[in-house]
Amino acid sequence: MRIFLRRLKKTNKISFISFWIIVFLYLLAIFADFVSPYPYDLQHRDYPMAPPTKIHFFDKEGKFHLRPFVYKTELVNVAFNEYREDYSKIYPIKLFVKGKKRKILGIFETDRYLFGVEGEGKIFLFGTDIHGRDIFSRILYGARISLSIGIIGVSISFFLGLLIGGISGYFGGKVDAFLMRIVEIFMMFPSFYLMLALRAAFPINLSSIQVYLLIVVILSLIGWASLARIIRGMVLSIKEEEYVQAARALGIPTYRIVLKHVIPNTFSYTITALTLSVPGYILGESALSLLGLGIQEPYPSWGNMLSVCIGNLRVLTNAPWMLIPGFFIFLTIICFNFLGDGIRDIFDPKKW
Amino acid sequence: MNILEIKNLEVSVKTIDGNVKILRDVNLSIGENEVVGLVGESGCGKTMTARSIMKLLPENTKIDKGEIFLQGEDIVKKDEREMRKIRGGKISMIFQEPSSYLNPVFTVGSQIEEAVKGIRDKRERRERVYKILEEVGLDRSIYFRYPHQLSGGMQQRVMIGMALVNNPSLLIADEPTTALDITTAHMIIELLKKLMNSHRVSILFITHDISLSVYFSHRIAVMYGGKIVEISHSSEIFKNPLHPYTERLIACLPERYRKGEKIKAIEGEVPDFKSLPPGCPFNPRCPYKMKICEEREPEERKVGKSIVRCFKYGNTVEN
Amino acid sequence: MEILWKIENLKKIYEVKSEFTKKKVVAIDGVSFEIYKGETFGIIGESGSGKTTLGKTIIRLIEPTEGKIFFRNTDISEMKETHLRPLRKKFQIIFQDPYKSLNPRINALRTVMEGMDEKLKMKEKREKAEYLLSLVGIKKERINNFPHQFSGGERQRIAIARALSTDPEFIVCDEPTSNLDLSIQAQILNLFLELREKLNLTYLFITHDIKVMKYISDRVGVMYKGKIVEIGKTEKVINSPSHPYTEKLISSELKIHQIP
Amino acid sequence: MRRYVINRVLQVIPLIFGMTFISFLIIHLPPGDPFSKLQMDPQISRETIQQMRKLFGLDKPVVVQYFYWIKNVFTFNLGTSFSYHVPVSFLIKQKLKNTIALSVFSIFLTWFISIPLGIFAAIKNGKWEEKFLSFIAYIGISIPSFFIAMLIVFFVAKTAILPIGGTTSIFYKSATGFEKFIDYLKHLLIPGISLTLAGIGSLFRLMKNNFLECLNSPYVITAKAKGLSMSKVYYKHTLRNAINPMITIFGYELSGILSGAALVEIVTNWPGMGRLILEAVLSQDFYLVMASLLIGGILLVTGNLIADILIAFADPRVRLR
Repeated sequence: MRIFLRRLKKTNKISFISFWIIVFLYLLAIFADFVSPYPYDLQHRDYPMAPPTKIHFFDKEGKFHLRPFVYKTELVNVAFNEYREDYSKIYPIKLFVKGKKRKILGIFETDRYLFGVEGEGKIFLFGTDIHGRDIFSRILYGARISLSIGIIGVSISFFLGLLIGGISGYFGGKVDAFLMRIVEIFMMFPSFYLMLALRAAFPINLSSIQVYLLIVVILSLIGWASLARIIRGMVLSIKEEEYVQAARALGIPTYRIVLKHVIPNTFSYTITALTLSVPGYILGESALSLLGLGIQEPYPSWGNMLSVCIGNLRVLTNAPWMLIPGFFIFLTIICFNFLGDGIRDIFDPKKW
Repeated sequence: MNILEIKNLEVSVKTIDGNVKILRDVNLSIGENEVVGLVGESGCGKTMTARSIMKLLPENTKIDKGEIFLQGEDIVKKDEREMRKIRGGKISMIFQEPSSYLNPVFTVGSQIEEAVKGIRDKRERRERVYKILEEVGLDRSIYFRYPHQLSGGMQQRVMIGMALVNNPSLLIADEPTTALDITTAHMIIELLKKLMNSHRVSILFITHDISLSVYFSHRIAVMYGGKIVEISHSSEIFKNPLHPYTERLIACLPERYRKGEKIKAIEGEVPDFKSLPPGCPFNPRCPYKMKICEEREPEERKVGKSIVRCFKYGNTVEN
Repeated sequence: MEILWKIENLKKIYEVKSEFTKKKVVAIDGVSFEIYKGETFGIIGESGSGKTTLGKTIIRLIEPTEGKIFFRNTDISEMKETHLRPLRKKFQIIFQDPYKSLNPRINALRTVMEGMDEKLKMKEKREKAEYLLSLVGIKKERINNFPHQFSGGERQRIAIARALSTDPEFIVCDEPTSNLDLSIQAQILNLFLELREKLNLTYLFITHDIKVMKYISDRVGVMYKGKIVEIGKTEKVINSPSHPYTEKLISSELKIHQIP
Repeated sequence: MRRYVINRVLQVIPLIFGMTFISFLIIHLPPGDPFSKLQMDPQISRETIQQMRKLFGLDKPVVVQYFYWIKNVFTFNLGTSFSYHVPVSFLIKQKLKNTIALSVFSIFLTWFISIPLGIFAAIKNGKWEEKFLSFIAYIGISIPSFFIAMLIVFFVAKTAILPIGGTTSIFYKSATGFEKFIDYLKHLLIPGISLTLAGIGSLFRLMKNNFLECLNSPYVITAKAKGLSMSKVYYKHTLRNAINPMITIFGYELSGILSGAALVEIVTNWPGMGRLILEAVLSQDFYLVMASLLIGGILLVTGNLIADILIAFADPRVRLR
């Protein structure tokens, strides 16, 4: 791993940075209970569609405070969604602030959050949604869905693809012809149509866990085909490599040839392909949730947080911070894309 | 007058580890209607020499020093526009693998035709192509064929036709027969011989095959480690090789041994440009190595009609 | 003389599928010959003549379409792979391109150890591999290096050591020197001859180079369009060829190369 | 050449047959009969169910049902929509037109922009122009198409320069033919531009890489050795070879375009297949889902077929085997 990172740093700086951003995002998702100032479903009734809270260093008199603080805000005009700051009292932002008891990852119980303000003041880093829920907190909890589905979905597709592509490529003949026809048929459906059709086969209203599993299954069913085809192609060409023929000539059994000569030589490609296909799964989940077919309210996912913006021009124009989850989707995807390219560079002997 | 005269040519390539010299102090001349063979093992700088003459060096590679006189004019100084006129005009080039050096999506006729210079009229151009096709031994109908429809030998004939269509004074042939079967290679060499006389063109014949070079060229230049270590007449080189490398290279030819007799092989491997030894590049593999060979690079000296770089022939230059 | 291999009417026909049409390509068209123990039998031919296919088919790296292959009087042409596997140790192959014939992820030592007898202990395997690598001229301090750290000639040496690791009697040499420089070719040819003496090997030596052929092989078969058109003692075939194709081949070679 | 085209067209038949099977299978695979629920739905008339039962063999085993469906599919009877109470084929015909218009519009725009940019970047390889464009392309590839559409809708809503949603304005009925066309085009702009922006990045990158690869190939050295001008080297020898793989890639990209189009349609309220299939899924309108999936697949197959035939025209190695 350390060698991997050192090489990444040397060959491709942006990928190296992307790698650490991804790690950071995953850490945020894991410790969402601790980092987020509010629970994901806590509705601040008095603050619907509140804009991001302004963080101040200077008070009304122009006095500098080392500790940043916020003012309390108040909704003054419902029609135009106008908020006004109340300058009478300052609420300093504190680290490890005390709050309601929560369990981090369902294990460690704590009543301290990473940051927050005490008393009447509220801090909404990214504003609130129409129900007055803190978007920042919801993004952190939503990251758990969006980021985990990418990894789990890719793993399942990869397993299917490696198995089916490997069998198809190594054994060839009728097995290959049959499997590849199926792959072709799957690849000839536009993936979005296939995704919706697969979703249609199941009831619309399902519990959160059921939906989560369903999304993973659907995305894997869509993704396996192209991976299988690529791996088959690689296996076919590696099978013809002279070092594989030499291994056969040495009398090495087939399973050991596959394990020691064929599969390891697909890795440089598959690891790259894997990284580059994570975005597809994140996108798939967001799209399903966006359309109301995925993760259901009140639980947040980056996709369903955006769904309020569809066909709702009033929300969109008055509270553009509702689009922030979209930027997180973008950030994650671009980081995975950079990382994938970096990994490809590492494995490319020409770039050394 | 010499068609081509290369003087003190130095070429280097930029790599991650800094500049690496790949040609050092190359001196070579080619007379009128002469074939000069440039012989050496892979990675000795043959192709780079050819590309320098065309000024078609790969990226990051550049001429550091030296002059290349083409009929008295130094082409190192010429800019890209002037070079465009020279390429395909006065100098042209053929390559090792005709299949990849021909563009797969155009007919071979049109590829020859676009090389034609100085003729504006379309019909005349076409006639010119037909004529050159006949000269290289191909039927007119080949004009409308695509490269993949031709055999390797025919493709090389097309390349030769394309190179000679403007009656150049110098043809650079970079291993033109290496990728071909022996029977085809023989026909291509015979064709080149014939055309050399009818077109009065000089040829720089690059090959790793020293006996082929002896068969085809008048003089032979042997390269090693980015330098020309010996230039001799081809009738001399087998009889009386001067440089130890030439001598040992000839000794590596299996045809000079009886069946099963041990070949007097050269020990070791051709050095990488990045790790050339100090002094004479051949010194680690040389059976006649002296102390001075590791200290200093030998200068060119004349021995009879030949030129050689080796301290065996004295360590001072007498001229 | 003892007959090691007897090939009878061997055929290999490929079916090339393109869209809905099937085209048949005859790579080997009914070839019969014998290889004697201890000799070097040469196959010469131009590209596309089927010589490499023939070399690989004999040792069943390519399945024959028709014909019989006897190795020491056992017909291996239809033997099941599981039965064939122990026999495979007796015949090995060395490929043309040393850059493709070694697995880039396995180091030199393990490359040579891989095919050895399962009964050997790890330490014995290691010692044997080290011995074989030193036999072919790879220095001990480099045996843990990976293929990309070796030059073409060195890689070919490792491939030879790998072929020797199963104590074979017979090796198919598929143009083993045609991708190498002249000075390296000389070293490798010397190595082949040395090993033949030392280990009592029989070679099937495939090449397109008549000079190499003349130097190394005792008998030679000339291949043309999937058939062996002429077979005989090397000197006889070269000095007085009887088939017109052989004659053309030899005369081209003689004209441009000086064969003393 | 003719044989190649005929063969290629014939290959499509088993493929489409397989697709009908998969379409059917997906809907019928999960346990439980989706149609039993329908009978309890008061919205659906007895007659519709009776009629469909006869036509599609709803009370028969699943395999038999498939053959009923297939038989009907080949007579262009795709069944009746439960929620709209009209033939599915009627609904699809209406929406398909808009989806095709959107896809074709954005494909043309995407190619028109990304091909020249790709060539430019390849020629400037390593210089700041290339680095800048490549970075922008990275961003383009990484922004989800629906998010681009949202940002554009947000921008347009703020500035109100274009109509949002639908295909026509209120005055459509009274407009002349040309005005109608312009109006349609104006409505097409938001989804069209969204989809284009989502597609440019990857196409640009492919073109750049193809062009670079061709620039480094031996035949370009030959062209230079002939003394041809740089414009001939670039725009004749390199471009012709760099474009060929792009045609093949077009087939692959089409899947992404259709999927992207569907999402963009939903976000920008463009009445195409995307909206149709979403509504069908939400209302569990099975015949509509099956038919939409099949039609989407057929669109893609057709696109690939066209690409394959085009490549045969462009590349003599395919044409003259």
